[in-house]
This record gives sequence, C-alpha cells and structure tokens, in this order.
Amino acid sequence: MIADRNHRLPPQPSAAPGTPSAWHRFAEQWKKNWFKFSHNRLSVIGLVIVLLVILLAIFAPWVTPYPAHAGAYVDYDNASLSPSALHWLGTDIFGRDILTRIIFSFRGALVMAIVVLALSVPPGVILGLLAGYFKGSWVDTTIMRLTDVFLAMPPLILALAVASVLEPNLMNAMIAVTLMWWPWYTRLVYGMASSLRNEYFVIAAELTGTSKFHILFREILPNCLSPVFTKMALDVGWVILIGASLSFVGLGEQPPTPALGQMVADGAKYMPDLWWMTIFPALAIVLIIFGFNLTGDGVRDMLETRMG
Amino acid sequence: MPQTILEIDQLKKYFHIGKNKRGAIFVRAVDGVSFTVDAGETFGLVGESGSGKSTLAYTVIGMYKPTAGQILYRGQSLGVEAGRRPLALKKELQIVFQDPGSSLNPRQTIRQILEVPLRLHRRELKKSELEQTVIELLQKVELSPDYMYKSPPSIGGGEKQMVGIARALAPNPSLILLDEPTSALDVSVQAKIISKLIELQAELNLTYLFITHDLSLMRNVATRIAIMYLGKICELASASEFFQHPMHPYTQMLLSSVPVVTAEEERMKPKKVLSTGEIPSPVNIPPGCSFHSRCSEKSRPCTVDDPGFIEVSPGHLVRCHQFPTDTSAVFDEREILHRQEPGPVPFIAPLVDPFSGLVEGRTSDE
Amino acid sequence: MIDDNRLLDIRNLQVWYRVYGGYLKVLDGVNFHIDKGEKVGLVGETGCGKTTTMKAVLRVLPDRDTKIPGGEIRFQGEDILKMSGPELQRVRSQGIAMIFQDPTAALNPVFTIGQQIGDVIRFSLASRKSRRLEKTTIKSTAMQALKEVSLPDQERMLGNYPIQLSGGMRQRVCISMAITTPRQLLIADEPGTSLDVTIQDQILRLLRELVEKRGTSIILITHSLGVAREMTDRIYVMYAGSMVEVAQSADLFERPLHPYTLGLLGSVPKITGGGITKGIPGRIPDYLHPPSGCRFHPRCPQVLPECSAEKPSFFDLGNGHQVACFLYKRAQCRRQS
Amino acid sequence: MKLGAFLLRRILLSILVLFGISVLIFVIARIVPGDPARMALGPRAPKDVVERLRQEMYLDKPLPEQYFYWIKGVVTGDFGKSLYTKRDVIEDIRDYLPATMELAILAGFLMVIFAVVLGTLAARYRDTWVDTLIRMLSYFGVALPAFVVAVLFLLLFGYVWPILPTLGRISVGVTPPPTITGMLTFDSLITGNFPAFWDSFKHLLLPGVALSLGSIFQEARITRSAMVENMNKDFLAAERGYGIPERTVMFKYLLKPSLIPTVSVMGLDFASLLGNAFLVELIFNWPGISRYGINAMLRKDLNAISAVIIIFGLVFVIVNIVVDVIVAYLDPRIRLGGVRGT
Repeated sequence: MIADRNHRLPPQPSAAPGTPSAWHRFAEQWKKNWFKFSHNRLSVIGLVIVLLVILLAIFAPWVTPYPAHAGAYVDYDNASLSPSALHWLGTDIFGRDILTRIIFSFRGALVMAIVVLALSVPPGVILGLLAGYFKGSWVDTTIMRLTDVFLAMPPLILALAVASVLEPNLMNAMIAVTLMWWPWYTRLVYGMASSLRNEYFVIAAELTGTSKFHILFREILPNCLSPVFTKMALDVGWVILIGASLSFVGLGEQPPTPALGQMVADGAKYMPDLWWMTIFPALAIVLIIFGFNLTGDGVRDMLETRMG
Repeated sequence: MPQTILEIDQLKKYFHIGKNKRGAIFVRAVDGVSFTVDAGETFGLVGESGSGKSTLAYTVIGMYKPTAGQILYRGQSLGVEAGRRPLALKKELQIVFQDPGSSLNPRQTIRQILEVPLRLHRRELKKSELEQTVIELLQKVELSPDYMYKSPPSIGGGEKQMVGIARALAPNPSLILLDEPTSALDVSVQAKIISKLIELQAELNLTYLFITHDLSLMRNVATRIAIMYLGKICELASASEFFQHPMHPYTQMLLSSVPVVTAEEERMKPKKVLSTGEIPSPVNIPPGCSFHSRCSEKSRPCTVDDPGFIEVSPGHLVRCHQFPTDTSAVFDEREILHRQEPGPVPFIAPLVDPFSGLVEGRTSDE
Repeated sequence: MIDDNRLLDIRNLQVWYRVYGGYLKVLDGVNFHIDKGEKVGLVGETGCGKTTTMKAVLRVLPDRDTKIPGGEIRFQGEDILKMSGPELQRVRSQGIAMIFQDPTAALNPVFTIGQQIGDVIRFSLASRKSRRLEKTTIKSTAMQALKEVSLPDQERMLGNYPIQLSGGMRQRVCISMAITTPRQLLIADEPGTSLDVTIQDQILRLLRELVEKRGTSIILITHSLGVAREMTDRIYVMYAGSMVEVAQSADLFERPLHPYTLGLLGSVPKITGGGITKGIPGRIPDYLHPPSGCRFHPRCPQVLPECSAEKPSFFDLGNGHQVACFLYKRAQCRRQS
Repeated sequence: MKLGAFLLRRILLSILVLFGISVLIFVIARIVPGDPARMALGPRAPKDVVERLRQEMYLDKPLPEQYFYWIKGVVTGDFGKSLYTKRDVIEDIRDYLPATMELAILAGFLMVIFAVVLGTLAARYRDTWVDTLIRMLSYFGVALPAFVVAVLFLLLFGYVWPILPTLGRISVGVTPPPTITGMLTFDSLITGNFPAFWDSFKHLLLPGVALSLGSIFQEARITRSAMVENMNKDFLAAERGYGIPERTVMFKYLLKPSLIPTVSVMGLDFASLLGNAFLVELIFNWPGISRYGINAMLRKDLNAISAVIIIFGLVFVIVNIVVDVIVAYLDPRIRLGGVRGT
C-alpha cells in the first residue's frame, strides 16, 4: 500500500492507437498545463497584469497620452498638476505626464529582467550541472566555492557596489545584477544534478557507454528544467525589484529617461505636497512585482505540482 | 563441459569512508568472493541488505573498480570501471536495476530510452530501421508499439520493469545482471516478469546473474545459488541441493524465516533455527567467522578463525567450522568451481574484437 | 449477528479521495469484522485499499481530501465515524493502536524515542486514571515497554533519535509504542515488510507472542499470503477496494475460491519449486473510473456475463468461508436448499 | 563534541568564503575606470603628489602584491582613509555600525516572531478566512519593496498621521545615553534611562518594520507550506493514532520539524534584509553603516566601499553560522548524520 498516495495521481491520457501526431500531444500537454496554471485564480490575475504591462511597454509610444513626455520635455505651465482628467496621474515638476512616464519606464524594467535572466541563467545552469555531475572532483570544488563567495554577500549590496564603481546607466546596472544572479541557478541545479547522478537511469546510460555530453544534457538537464523555469518566472519580479532599488539611488537608468525607482526617489523630495509624484510610481512597482510573483506561482503550480 | 562465461576470483571491493585514530575506515562490502557462471545458467546470489550482493553486481557491471581480485568475462579481464572497458565488452554485459521508478529517465519517451543503446551498440542499424527495432524490442517484452510514445511516469511499475528489460536486451548481450528486478513489485506482477525472463533466456540464450533477497523466488529460477553474508559467500550449491540439504546455519536461519503458503513447504523448512540478531555493520565485521554473533551452533574456533570454504559434496560448498577443515579437503576453490554440473544450454557467442570500442575515462568517483 | 464478542465491525465502508477530475473511489463497500482475541489477516496487493481501511478506523486519513460517503465502523458497538473528539480520543488512547507500515516514516525524526514514547504513555495513562503521572513512572513504563520488544540498553535507547537506530530497531520501537499501555485491538500494517526476512521473522514472532500473552486482538495487514498464513486465524483477501474472499486460514489455502485469490496464490513462488505462473493479466483499476460490477472482471479468467453488470455480494459457503464471486452463487443456493 | 567538530568545519569554510569575498571586492575596486590615486586627490592635484600617493597605495606594484598589502591592512582593521569623511574608515565604521546593528536586530526579531506566528496560524486554520487573509497579505507583502514601504511610511507617519518619529535615531530634546555598545536602546536600558529608551525605540520602529515586512511574509509562507506538508506525514497520523491530543500534536510534534525549512532560509532572508537596509537607512536618514556605505558608493569612495562590504560579508557569514547551529539543534539528522553504519 506504499503507493496509496501515488494512486491519487490522475491517470495519464493514454495515447491514441497508432502514432498520435506530435501536434496533438503538444496541444494536449498545454491544455493540461493551462488547467494546472489556472487552478489558482490569482495566477490568472497575475498573468493578466503581466500581459498588460508587456503590451503597454511594447506599444508605449502609441498608447500613452503624451509620448513626448518620456524624454527631456519641459512645460512649466502644466507643472505639478494633481491628477485630473487630462493627466490621470498628475504631472511632475517639469510638467510631464506621470502616467506616460510610468508606462515608458516599464520598458527599462522588462528589458532589465529579460537581459539579466538571459545572461545569468545559462551559465549558472551549466556550471551547476558540471559541479553536480562531477561532485567530489576539483570541478565541483572550484565552481561551488566560487558560488559560495557570491552567495555570501547580500545580492543588493554587491549589485550596488558593482554598479557604483561603473558609470551609472541601465547597461551597467544590468551587468551588476547579472553578476549577482548566476550563482543562485548554479546552486539550484547543483543540488538536483548531484542527486540525479545517482539515479539508476543515469548509471544505466553511463554503463551503456554514452558520452558525457549525452549524460549531462540529455539525461540530467531535462530533469532539472522545471525548477529552473519556475525560479526564472519568480525571479522576474525580483530582478525588477533590484533594478528599481538601484535606480532609486540613482544607479540605474539616468534622467531624462524615466525609471520607476528614480521617479519614486525624485517624488520623495516633494512630499507630501506633490504626493502623486511618488505614490503612483511606487504603486506601479508593486503592481508589476505583484503580477510577476503571482504568475511565477502559477508556473510553479503548472510545472511542479502533481495533482491531489 | 559447459562454457564458463563469467569467472570471479577472490574479488574484493572496499569503500573508504573516513578515518579514525587507528587509521582509515573501510566498508568491506565484498571481501574475497570467488565463483563462476556458466553460459546459459541462472546463477542466484542471495543475501540480506548489507551483505554486499549489490556491490558485487555493480563491480561486475563496472560501476566500481575492484579493490583486489579478478573478474573475467570469457577469459577477458573486467578489472576496470565501465568507462575504461571497450564498447564491445560493455555490449555483452547488461543490467536490470531494482527500482523501475528510478531506472528510466522520466523526461524521455520509451522510444528515446530504447534508442540510446541501439545507437551506441548497433551502429549497423539505419535511421529508418531504428523504429522497427524499438517495436521489436517492445514486442519481446509483450508491450504494444504505442508504448513508444509514452513516458515512464505514465506507465505501471511492472511495465517500467519490462522496458528496463527491453533496454538491457537492446545491445544483444550474453550476460544480464538482474539486481532484484521484482522486489519493488507485487507478486502477481513479479510472476509475469519472472516468467517473461525465463522465456527470454531460452529464446535468446542468455545467462543471468540474478541477485535477490527472496529465497523462494530463487528456488524457481536459479540453477545454482550462492548465499552472501557480510561480503563473503557462506554456501554455494545447485538449487535443488541447496533447498534439500541446507548446511550453513545462516542458510538454515534464512530458510526457516521464509513465510510459506503450503504445508508441503512447511515441511521443508528447517525448524530448529530461530532467527536472531541483525546483520552487523560491514565497517565492523566480527573476527573469525563473521556470522558467529548470530549463530546457534557457535563453538570456540568460530570467534577466532575464519572457516575455509569446503566442498562437502560435489558442487556444494560451505564456509563453516561444523564441517571440519581437513587440510586435504580444502581444494583450490576455483578448481572446484570449474567442476560443475552441466548448465542447461551451452551457448557460444561469436567473440568480438575487445579493443575496437571507445575507451573513456570516468571522472566522477564514488 | 450482533454479539458481545464482536470487537470491530466495518460495514459497507466507502472512502473516496478528492483529486483533479473527481474522486478516487478507493473503498467500495468494505465489510470486515474481528472478534475479541482473534488474529485476522488482511491481504491484498499495492493500492487495494488495505491501509486506507485501517486508517479510516482510527480516523487518521487526511480529512481535507477524504470523503466517506457511506458505511459505518463499529468499535464495541459504537460508530467511530460518528464519535466526538473526546470519545475518539478515548478509543485512540485506550482502545485501538496501530503499528504503521514504514517505521522510519512513523517516527518523528526530530524527537527522541523517550519523548515520543513518553507522550504516548502520558496521555494514555493520564486519561485512564485522571491524575498526573510522575516522570519516573513514565520513564519506567517506557523502559518496560522497550524491554518487552527485546530492545537492549533501554535507558540509552530513550535518549536516541530514530536516525540512530536500525530499521529493525525502529520497528520494535513502533511496536513498543503500540503495546505500552493495554489496548483491545492492535492493527499492524505490514510489520517488517521493509526489513530483511530474518528480521521480519523476529518481528512477527515478537508480535504474536505479545498479542497471545495479552489476549489482544490483532489485524495484520500484509501483501504476503505467507505471512498471513503463519500469523492469523482468519484471512480477508482484498482487491480494489472491497473484500473478495474471507476464510479460516487453513481453509483459504486448502480451498481458495475467488479467481483473484487463485491468481495471487499461483503467483507466489514456492520453496518446493515447481516454477512460476504467468501472474494475473492486466493491472489494478483506475479508481477514478473503476470498472462496473465486480472490479476484478476485466482481469478475470472466468468472467460471467453478470460480472460487469452487478457487484457480487458475499456468498456463504459454510465454516465462515465467504466469497464475492458469481461463480459461487449456485454453490451457496445448493447449500441453502 | 559532534557539534564542536561541525562548528569548526563551518568556521573554516567561512574563512575561506571571506577570503573569496575580499578577492572579489579587491577586483571590483580595481575595475574602476581611472586612477584611484587621482580620484582620491581630485583633478587639480599636482602630478608628483599623485605619484607619491600611487606609491603609498602600492599602485605601482603588480596586482597580487597590491592585494597582499591591502588584505594585510584589512586583517588588522586598517581600511585606509575615507575620501569623503577624511577619517580612517575603521573609525567611521565604529561610529555607524551600532545603529545598523540595532536596526537589524529588531528587524530580525520581528521577522522570526511574526513569520512563525502567521505561518502557524495559516496552517492551523488552513482553507479558512484566516489562511486566505494571511495569504493575500503575503502576496502584497512580498511584492512591496522595502524602499516603497519606507517612502509610504514617511508619507503616512510623517505627514498624514504623525504618531511615530520618521527621521534619525533619537529626538533632539532627549539626552542620549553614554556610549557603551553604541546601540541607543541597549545603552539606555543599561543605564536605566527609560525616557531615552522609549524615544529611541520609537525611532527604531518604522525603519525596523519597513525592513522586515517582505521577509516576514516570505518566511510565513515557508512555515505554512512546511507545516501543511508535514501534516500528511505518517508520524503525525501515528501520534494522533496513539491518542496524543491534537494540541500537543500541533504545537510540539508538527511545529518543530516544520521550523527547520523556515530557519534554514532565515540566513538568506537576513541577507535581503541587510541589503534593503541600504535604502531604508537612506530614506529614514538613519545614521547607520548602510547609509554611510551608499554615500560612499555614490561618491566612489573605494576604501569605504570595500570596508562596508567586508563588514557586511562578515556579519552575513556569522549569521549563517548561527542559523546552521540552530538548524542542527532542531534537526538531529544533521547533527548525528553518518553516525549509523550501513
């Protein structure tokens, strides 16, 4: 009766007789994934927020009321207006529309998240894979001690330090965060790979005489991917948060290009009179991170839960 | 004279696990084991957990490098890990693992799993023939072709083990190591798998080295049986002899512990030996006969001297002081082992060039 | 049918688990009973619902995902399913004890043996005598319990964590927790199954000695017909959520009737040799959409037309030998006429 | 004895990690474009003065040698002079560190208490409104960056509803206690100066809460899921089955194993807490080492930057050792690992 719990797994839809088409299996898989993802209604809300943010960012020049306000634009006649029908979220001290600037700043935030994850995940995963598979050898020791060093520093502090010694701009902020990010993936994959190497299917492949490449990338890697994707989905929010923190202290995107953290910091100087200058960008940060966190949870449900 | 396919001679495998004040600590998992396996037979290796039977199998298959001793496959040395063995030799020896859940990659389809050994060991197969070969392999283990597209988590434990067997069959091996292939399964499924294995053995002229803790299963599949205890073989005999005249106190203890379902079986069980104690840690093997701490027949020499492995009747060897060590009676073990009753079907596989394969280094170390 | 001797009586018990896509209808009308002083075996393969049945008796199933649509579990005449908290507490601390299947999972890894066994004694005895117990009393009771399961060096054992013990020792500790205070019924779930055959033998002998000495009833859950035969007076055979056959132990092995029992017995390898059957074709049904009628009918070699239409009830063939199979409907009629 | 060996191993490993951090910092400090000596003296300093400083700073030596001189200073507490305050960096640290420690201790304390209480409540009343409420709170709590919380607090308590002080460590009119630990709340308690204690404690509250909010919810979720997972374990069914009352099962047998994952990630959460301190101190004008550090970063004050990072590395490493010891205490499997032969 050991398998009482296992028995509570749903039955897998049995393949149709003959050869089911690849497309059919693919569609079937995604139907199931969507079912698991949408199981929690909050994940769907998160996904809606995320899609909205992405679409707004892409089409910012066409959907914002005052696209020109995204740059160096001055209109002292309309400066420091509180929210109104013309300027939904008010204007800043230069007369620029806050809503427009918030929507444009989504671009930087998303670019940062994409670039950081695209640059840090592949090397992180591969290093973890190598260290885990060659556990106990010098490969493991070298990689993991290096990882330890990076992990022994609060990531924000190190990112701040790196960003500060470089020229302050978005590119350098991305470099700084990327440098902090890979070790988390290395550690994640290391743990999985070092236990997977003792699984009999890996041993079986070794005994058959397959290449190391096959074992690493065909046998072990596919079994590590779900947690990696889950972590990536959850990390988007964190990268945006760190990016906002950097730009809050002036180490991210430089004015006049808008960035969320920078807008919060600028507005804070004029509190409480021009409260809209701070509150709305702050809420935008919360909204975007909230959306990505919920989506990330949904991805986790989709990839990692067995139903029951 | 049956052909010897596998010869194991004074094999030792120690694991270094640390050190204390007196020096390095070793787990003496396999501690001087010798036996031979004839082509076409099923050699059963029985023991409790911690007896070293799995380590022995894993050393033979090449997961570990032996600490000392020899493993010969058709006279050819296997004394290195799998990574350094020629590909042609790897092809000859295959293994079916105990845990069907862990032995198949959950992220691959059955087809992908079966294609790995085919691509490696049967290079003569063209791309177009691969699929047909996979289907044939599945048919050999009575699975329908549509299993190709299934993934391991979606099929039952028995079916997984069938796929495991198909994978072992893929390179056309001569010798298959069966490491408790059914211990994780229910008896009704076990019966199905075992009968299939017996069928395949006759059909493909396979030799089995069958490792299990289940004596009653052994009775029905093995031609010869060896019992292991703390890294050493304590009794070795043909299957029928083994069950009719068990000699070693440990064998008797094991037999008397087996739960049975018929009165006939009940009569066969040695009644006098009640099981006591637990198998000691292989780090601290008792001096003398390693079984003396649990033995009911213990006498003085048992705590001091390790008994020799004596042939008490033809082909029946026992390691116990009850059978007096008349020095003249101690044969060269290997000599005895060669004089076995004939195995069922002698089969001679074509010898392949042992050095044609790749030689790879294995960096990971246990 | 009701008599004072009846300790536990399970009638038509159904247990469902909630999963994606509906309910797993795991228990499909279980009927089971045990009398005082009886030793009863419950045999079946993985996933047949043996453990679920007995967990339902103690009401330790995860309540969130479990639904019990019907049935009753009478312990000494009272329905456990309808009991209030304190009543249930009394049954658990004084009436029934269960020895769980995996001794490693059944012991809390972060508390010492002494802490765990001590609490069992404290709450069991405290409610019985309604007074506070001395620490020394608890300790001596605990040591006595460990001694009874022949664990050496009891004093030190109390300070050990489960991880420091071998599998056999953990199993003994679990047994000692179950027998430390008097109970009427012991439920042992696969005792010793995860252990080696010699250790299993020792554990089973120990259990038998203990229950025989105290006159406790025992339900032995096992997948092994051999273990059930050596340990019990009466055996239930379970398949896919209901009982298919029940008989006195000797009777069952001499005259097995249900096609499933026959298939199972045939699959067991025997030390007298004689080869191996091909097992039972097919596999245990999907509980989400179980087969209609008799759940064994898709695998049954002797299937009749009515098998898929109707679930057979127990047909009584005398001497307590009952079988849930239409093949024996006529046999029962003949007996009665 | 076992614990001693475990601790020793852990400390040795930490020293290795600290060495790695120092190399990392050194590398970061040397990737700065431009000449550190020139930066230290400003663009108008005469060439020979710059050259002399270059020699003093060993900038003319090869990099490994430079590192050697630098690390020798660091080990003896000599981080060089700060460009900004013109004082020895070590003196600045002595002045600013206690304020941050005070803050971190409070924040850490809040994190542990609230995380465990909220997590346990959510698990105990799972699938009721309590659980839902805590879950909703945590979704927002996790999404709220500490600096946003800080800014909101500033608005709320600074202008809208001024019940708590928002700036500095102590009010102007209150006599600060004499410096013993440097932590005002502790010092005032030690000296029995209760008005000062109350005042400084009130100043501590807002930054402390702002700092810990995110981590509280993060940890509460971990506690909840660990408890829910353990609820399905056999040992819990066994304990219930043996007649141990529900309350004992919940708060003794369930809580202890469930705390292990919570405590294990506490080190990491403490790290993010320390990182957030950089922004929170800036906003609340808290004269701590983080604010000092961020000012140093904005001015490229390399000596101060490296010193601050090394200090944080050290604190983090110590916190992790403490966390490991607590986990080992909670989990005998770690403490006794490998005792049993196979």
